[in-house]
Amino acid sequence: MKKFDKDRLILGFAGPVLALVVALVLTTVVLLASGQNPFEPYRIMFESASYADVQVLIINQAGTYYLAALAVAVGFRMNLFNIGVDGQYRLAAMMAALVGASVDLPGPLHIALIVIVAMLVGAFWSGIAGFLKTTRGVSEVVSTIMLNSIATALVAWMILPKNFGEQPPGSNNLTTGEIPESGWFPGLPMGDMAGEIYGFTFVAAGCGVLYWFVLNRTRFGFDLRATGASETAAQASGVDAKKMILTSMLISGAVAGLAGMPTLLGDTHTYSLDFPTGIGFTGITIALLGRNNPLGIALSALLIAFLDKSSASLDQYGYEKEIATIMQGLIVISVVVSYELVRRYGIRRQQQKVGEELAAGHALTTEKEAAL
Amino acid sequence: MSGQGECVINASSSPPAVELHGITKRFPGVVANHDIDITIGKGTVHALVGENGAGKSTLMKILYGMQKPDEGTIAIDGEQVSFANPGDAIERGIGMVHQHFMLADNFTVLENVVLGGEKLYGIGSGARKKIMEISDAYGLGIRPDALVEDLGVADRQRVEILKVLYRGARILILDEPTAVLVPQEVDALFANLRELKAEGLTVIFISHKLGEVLSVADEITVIRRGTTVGTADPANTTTKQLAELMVGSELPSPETRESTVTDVPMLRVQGLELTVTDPDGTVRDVLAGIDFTIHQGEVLGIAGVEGNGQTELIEALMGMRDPDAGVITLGSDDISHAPTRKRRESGIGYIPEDRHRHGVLLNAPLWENRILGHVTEKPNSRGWLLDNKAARTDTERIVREYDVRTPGIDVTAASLSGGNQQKLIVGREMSHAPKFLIAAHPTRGVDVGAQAQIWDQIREARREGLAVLLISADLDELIGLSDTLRVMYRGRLVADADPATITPEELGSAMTGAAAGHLEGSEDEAR
Amino acid sequence: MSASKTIAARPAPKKGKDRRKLSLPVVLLIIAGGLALVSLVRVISGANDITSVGQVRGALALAVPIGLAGLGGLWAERAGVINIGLEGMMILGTWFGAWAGFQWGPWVGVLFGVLGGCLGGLLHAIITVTFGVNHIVSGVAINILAVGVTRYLSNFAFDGVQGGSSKQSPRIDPIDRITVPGLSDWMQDLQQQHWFLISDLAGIIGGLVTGLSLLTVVALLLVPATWWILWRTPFGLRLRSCGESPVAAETLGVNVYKYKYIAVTVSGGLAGLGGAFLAIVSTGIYQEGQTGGRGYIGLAAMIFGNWMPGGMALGAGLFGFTDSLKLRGGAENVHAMLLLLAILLVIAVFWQLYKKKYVSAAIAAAVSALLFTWYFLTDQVPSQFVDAAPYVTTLLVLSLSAQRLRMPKANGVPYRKGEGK
Amino acid sequence: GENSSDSGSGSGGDKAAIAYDIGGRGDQSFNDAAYAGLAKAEKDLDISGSEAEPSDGEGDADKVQRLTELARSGNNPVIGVGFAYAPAIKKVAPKFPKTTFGIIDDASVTGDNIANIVFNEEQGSYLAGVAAAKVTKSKTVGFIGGVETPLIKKFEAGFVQGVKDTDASVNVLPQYLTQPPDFGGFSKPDLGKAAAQGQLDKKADVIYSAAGLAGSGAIEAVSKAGKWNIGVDSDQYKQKGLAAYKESILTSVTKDVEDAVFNLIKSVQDGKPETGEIRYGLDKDGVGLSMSNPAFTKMTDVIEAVDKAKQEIIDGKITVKTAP
Ligand SMILES: Nc1ncnc2c1ncn2[C@@H]1O[C@H](COP(=O)(O)OP(=O)(O)OP(=O)(O)O)[C@@H](O)[C@H]1O
Ligand SMILES: Nc1ncnc2c1ncn2[C@@H]1O[C@H](COP(=O)(O)OP(=O)(O)OP(=O)(O)O)[C@@H](O)[C@H]1O
Ligand SMILES: [Mg+2]
Ligand SMILES: [Mg+2]
Repeated sequence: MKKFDKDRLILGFAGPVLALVVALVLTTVVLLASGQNPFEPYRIMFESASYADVQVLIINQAGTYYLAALAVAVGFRMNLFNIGVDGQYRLAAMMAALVGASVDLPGPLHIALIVIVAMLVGAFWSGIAGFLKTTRGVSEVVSTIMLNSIATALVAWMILPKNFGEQPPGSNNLTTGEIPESGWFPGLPMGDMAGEIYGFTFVAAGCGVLYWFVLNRTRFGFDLRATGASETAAQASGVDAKKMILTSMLISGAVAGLAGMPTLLGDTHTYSLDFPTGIGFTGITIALLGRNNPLGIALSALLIAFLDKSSASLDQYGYEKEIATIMQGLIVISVVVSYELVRRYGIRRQQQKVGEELAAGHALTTEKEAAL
Repeated sequence: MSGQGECVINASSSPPAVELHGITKRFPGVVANHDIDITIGKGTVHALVGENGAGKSTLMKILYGMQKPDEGTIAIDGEQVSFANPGDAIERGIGMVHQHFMLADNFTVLENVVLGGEKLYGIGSGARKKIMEISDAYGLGIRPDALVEDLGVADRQRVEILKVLYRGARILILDEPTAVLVPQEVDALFANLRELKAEGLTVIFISHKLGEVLSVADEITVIRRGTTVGTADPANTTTKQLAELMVGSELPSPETRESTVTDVPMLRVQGLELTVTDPDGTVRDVLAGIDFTIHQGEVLGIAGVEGNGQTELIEALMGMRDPDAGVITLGSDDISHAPTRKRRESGIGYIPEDRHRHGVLLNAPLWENRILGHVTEKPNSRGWLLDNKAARTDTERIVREYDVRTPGIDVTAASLSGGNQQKLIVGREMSHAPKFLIAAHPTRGVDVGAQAQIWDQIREARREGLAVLLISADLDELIGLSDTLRVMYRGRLVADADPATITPEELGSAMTGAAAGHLEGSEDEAR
Repeated sequence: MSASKTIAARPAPKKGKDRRKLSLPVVLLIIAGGLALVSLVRVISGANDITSVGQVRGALALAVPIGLAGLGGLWAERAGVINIGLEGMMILGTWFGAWAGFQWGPWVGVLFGVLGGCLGGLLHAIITVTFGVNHIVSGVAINILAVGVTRYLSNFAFDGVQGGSSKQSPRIDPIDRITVPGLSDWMQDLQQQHWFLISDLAGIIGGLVTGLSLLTVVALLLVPATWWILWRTPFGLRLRSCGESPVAAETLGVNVYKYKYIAVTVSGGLAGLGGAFLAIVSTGIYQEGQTGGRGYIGLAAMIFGNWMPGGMALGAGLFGFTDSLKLRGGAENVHAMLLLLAILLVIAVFWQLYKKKYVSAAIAAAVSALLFTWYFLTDQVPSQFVDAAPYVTTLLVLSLSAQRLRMPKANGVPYRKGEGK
Repeated sequence: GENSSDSGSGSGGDKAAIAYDIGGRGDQSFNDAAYAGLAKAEKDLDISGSEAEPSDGEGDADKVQRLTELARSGNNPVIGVGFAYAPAIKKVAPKFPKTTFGIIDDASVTGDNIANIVFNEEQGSYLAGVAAAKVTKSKTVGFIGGVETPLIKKFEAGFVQGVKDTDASVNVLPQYLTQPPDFGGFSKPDLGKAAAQGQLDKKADVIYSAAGLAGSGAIEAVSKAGKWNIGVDSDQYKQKGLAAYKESILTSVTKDVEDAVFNLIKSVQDGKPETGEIRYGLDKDGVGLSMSNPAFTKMTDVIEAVDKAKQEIIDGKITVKTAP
């Protein structure tokens, strides 16, 4: 096996690189076909990404995406498709903001309280789907889609001034009230114009490490992966599959609950009608693109955040910024297709090698035994 | 031989039904077939034997157009052919019953049969009529509108055969058709085969049960490590010789030599009841009044046609189902409602009947499969953390000691042949010094060499005081290995027998419900 | 003592045969019972709109796009390909439908909508079938791509055209609508009598024969047509076999790739038709963001309906019905539904008691009591909760009904020719 | 398409920019009106304008970045269209003290270089209510709001009050299409259609829809039923996309974002930048009822009542509520 390692490394890189090239070529074709300058948009995007403030924006956004994608990935690892991350993080952020705004505690405690509330709410919301799946067999795909919309309604109701929200004087917005400064998560200042990197971005990175550690180094993680790989085999091995489904749904929801925290604790300090939406769905893309692997997810989150932010100013230069969306779709497709092609190519190569060796007179068994 | 090529068929010297010449097929890391030559005469039953992974199924898939050979030629009735897909092979009158059922569970028998052959008799009443016609002609007893998932294995096997006959195949490939059948069913199948042969059909037959092979085949080809190593004439070959040809060693026997049964009870089951509720609300008993005790050093064999509650019994013992009544005692602990993990930790080993569903994670590497089921035990973990390094080292030991044929411990379980997967499972379960072992079909689909190893391991552990519950469809194995035999029928233990005196035929008839009570005079059941 | 001397005459441990099918009379009975209950609630609450002709018409109009997406999902998943890209294919349908529709008339629009959807389906087929990529990844990517492409193209195709903008197409001529002359009026009158059951029935029939767009008729017919094609023709048998056991199909000479391609392309076409319906019939224009997640809802309706056309239609109908209910004076209508729910739960209580499941019975009773209290203490439901009605209803129906969902066995499982066991 | 470029095309060299709200240019309402103001300024004041669109579901940080970039490249004023820009402007404005920041529909953030452009939507809606109450024969009128936000509730509040003050026996049916942050209620015309149909079935014969593009569905349904529509934001009688239904559009409640934007740009160019709250009400014709449908202007008693109410609001005799 050892001797294939270098090849494997090359092949491992060949995939993504091939994919990016193909995606760029296709995007260029689209630009050409619509009669636009095929290179200028890239230049604008890279130039825009060279500004410190855009870089900070990219990193902050990637942190948020990373958490959402981790939440999705926990589910995927169990063969659960949590489409509900979106509803979970919105509801969690809203409740956490409410609680955060209504108490005044010393700094770390205040932040901890907010974060814990967010995790609990997220877990509660996904837990409904988990509960329905384990007790009533309701597909989590359906229930989480429904719960997303129900979360929207619930948030809309709770944020009404007559319930828990407030309408700042002179504003047409509704908010949950501002969290006192003790509940703000300090960020890393990057200079006057650039703004600061949310402190929670580092927490997100920590979550990635934790995710890796739990999945690969703990008994629980093994059980979780086993259940995802084969529910029946896991059950026979002593895993309580139902409990596992519920647990991983709860974890997924708790992590989803964190997805709103970078923004809430680092920037807005309140939940309002214009709190970012749709992050849960982007999280699905990123988790899939990163193949549920913590490092892969991190790279994907950065990539998608880069495309998002660096394309934001395209329209000011007369280019349609939808081109970045097209590019995103093309990248996702070509990356996964190339993974597959590279995998098959690897297999063919291996096959060839074995054939050659055989032709050279080595018996199959020696090949096998040598590998031991 | 291929020089015979050009396709003029003389009535006088009719060409062989199938000629395979120089077939080579490579898979990643494995050469499944290497320069294989086989000629099969018309109207004969030709058996193919060989170890697990010898390349039998691959060869047949090539003949059936499912896989393309890397090299070599195929001639049917003297005419050279090249099949792009099974459709082409079917058109040439080839039919194949696969080693694993090729049935859509959620389809009716009728749908499964007509699929792909809709042009023959339509998909409605015409087809139903034809199916009944064939079913009656061969006594298959097929119900066209039954859902396949509701059928037992024997019925499924018959559906598979009917699928082939429905298409009017002249050349039948049967890949291990008897692995899941009881003797009576095997006899019925063989009767059918002889009938088919009399009608001029050619049958290619694969089996690990050499006795069967000798009884039904006209000619035998032995394959070893992907290539033909010889042919045998069943009339003057013994199973022993055949086995030697296959593996270069003696035919193993499951015979238990000396009794090691002690009178220390290891597992005691009293009044076990299990019911299931169907989606429509009806409650059925699947296990009723199950009582038995297994002592240290004892192998209790349970005979029975599949689907009579064996699976449920195993699952109740493993804690995968919660019994409605009854007590299960392991040693001195009541484990009736203990979770599976606790049972495994307290010393129950489990060789599942369906290894792909319950035994391995197909897409996980071998060393992770070694952890499966014993994640809380040493050497796999320390406290809450996994000990991957120790697990890997121990996997290497298992691979060595249990002769698992694999290029390494990082390959996925799926890339091992079934027999080797089984050896890994046995090795894993034995590595935790079980007090009580559930062995369900421990050698199903496993070649003779591996069979012997597995039997040896069970015997050895038994000598050291292991209690074993053995469930098997292979009655020779059951009789040979067990100290005590019980027969399960419709969720109850209806009969018991002494393995020393009972014959497979007698046991077989008890399994169909024809006999009950104690099957032989001598009452030496250890209770 | 253990070995009994007689063979117990217990039912065979094999599974029963008749457990799957609800016979037609039973289904009709359930529907009639449901209708009677709704009617009762209507009479008690006075929310006469819940079975009015307009309500049923509205429900139908809102259900059709969801149903078409669901039908699309059904085709793909019956052939073993998960299609989470329905949303994207629907978006393509709205865009292409409107683009061709405003220039060459609505029917050409419908055709292009279908073709647009097919394009998405074909792409999904190439990625999943030929390249063997994870179906969900591919679907998600198609959703992104469809959004990007349509928005991008709008800048060139609609911006600057009379009545259009970069977000919206010019108006498309409407498709003819049919009303069954005498029947429609008669039903309308009957419905307005507000009689128990009769008026409700009249409302439903009236809703189905009044101002029906021809495309709605087509969409409705597609449900039985799908059933017939998939369950009564050799083509359908082969297609479904690819979703249940592609390897078995392969061994019988079925070209699995071909059927998967066809199925997924048709799937896209149906979702595209749903999009075209939205653009041409529901609204008369393309509007960015118009599909608004209906592809996902369609997917949910399909799972709700157990991968069967009838069940899927029922699911889509449920969404359409509750959606329409909430849009047509939700506060009052949905308030009436509280009562319905409470009564349903009472029935559930008795059922659970009969089944001796006391805990579930107690829970159901408690929730029911809560609902009754809520109903009698208020006369409106906050509009925010009204909005959630379709989703809550679906969740409730799913969790209260016995779950025997069964997806095609090989759905989502990658398949490569010649690699089967 | 090709719109403004980065380099100033006007000889004047002054630059102004608007940053759009969700929907962006082409929404045929709010954002388009703002664009019209910019375009007018480009033409009349010889300035060069820039536009920037938001992406779906973005956060404050993106808006901060967008405004910063627009300000940094020398645009003055920089106008955020929509209340969602409030937190961003609060952060950016102090960093560019020489640049004027305009924000539409928000008066909560204040600063020396911030101009808060707000409208008395409720006043225009009040007049619509008066007209509706006068015109209805069935004594039932409908209100359709796109998304249930405080802003749209202002429309509802004014309308209901106008109806009730005119004829207390008239019943108002309010209906919202979606809840925030699901802004589909502004972009799904079929929802508007279903809601309008429901109100028509309940005998409503005048329906006021404040639902952005979803309103076109309502207008279609109402027009087919031969009843009256009241449009919103711009004069929908003149809107090309709705030409087929114009006869049924009795009037529209207008909100003059165009002039508001233009005025702000002009004030900056004139060297006297507007700052603080700039309120556009009936008095300044910032909101009002359109009078382009001859069928409406012919209803003299209705017009009379509307004019009277308008005067009373301007005179402060009537105060219109901003929340129902
Ligand atoms: N599709 C495949 N991909 C990779 N390897 C394969 C594939 N099919 C078979 N093999 C390998 O080829 C070898 C021969 O397998 P084959 O199934 O022909 O054995 P067999 O003689 O039928 O064994 P058994 O008696 O267990 O059925 C095995 O090592 C097997 O692992
Ligand atoms: N696509 C594949 N890639 C890798 N290995 C494969 C593939 N398909 C089949 N195999 C392996 O090749 C072997 C050939 O299949 P086959 O079913 O003949 O094996 P087997 O030894 O008879 O297994 P069993 O005893 O479980 O029936 C199996 O072990 C299977 O796991
Ligand atoms: Mg085989
Ligand atoms: Mg085998």
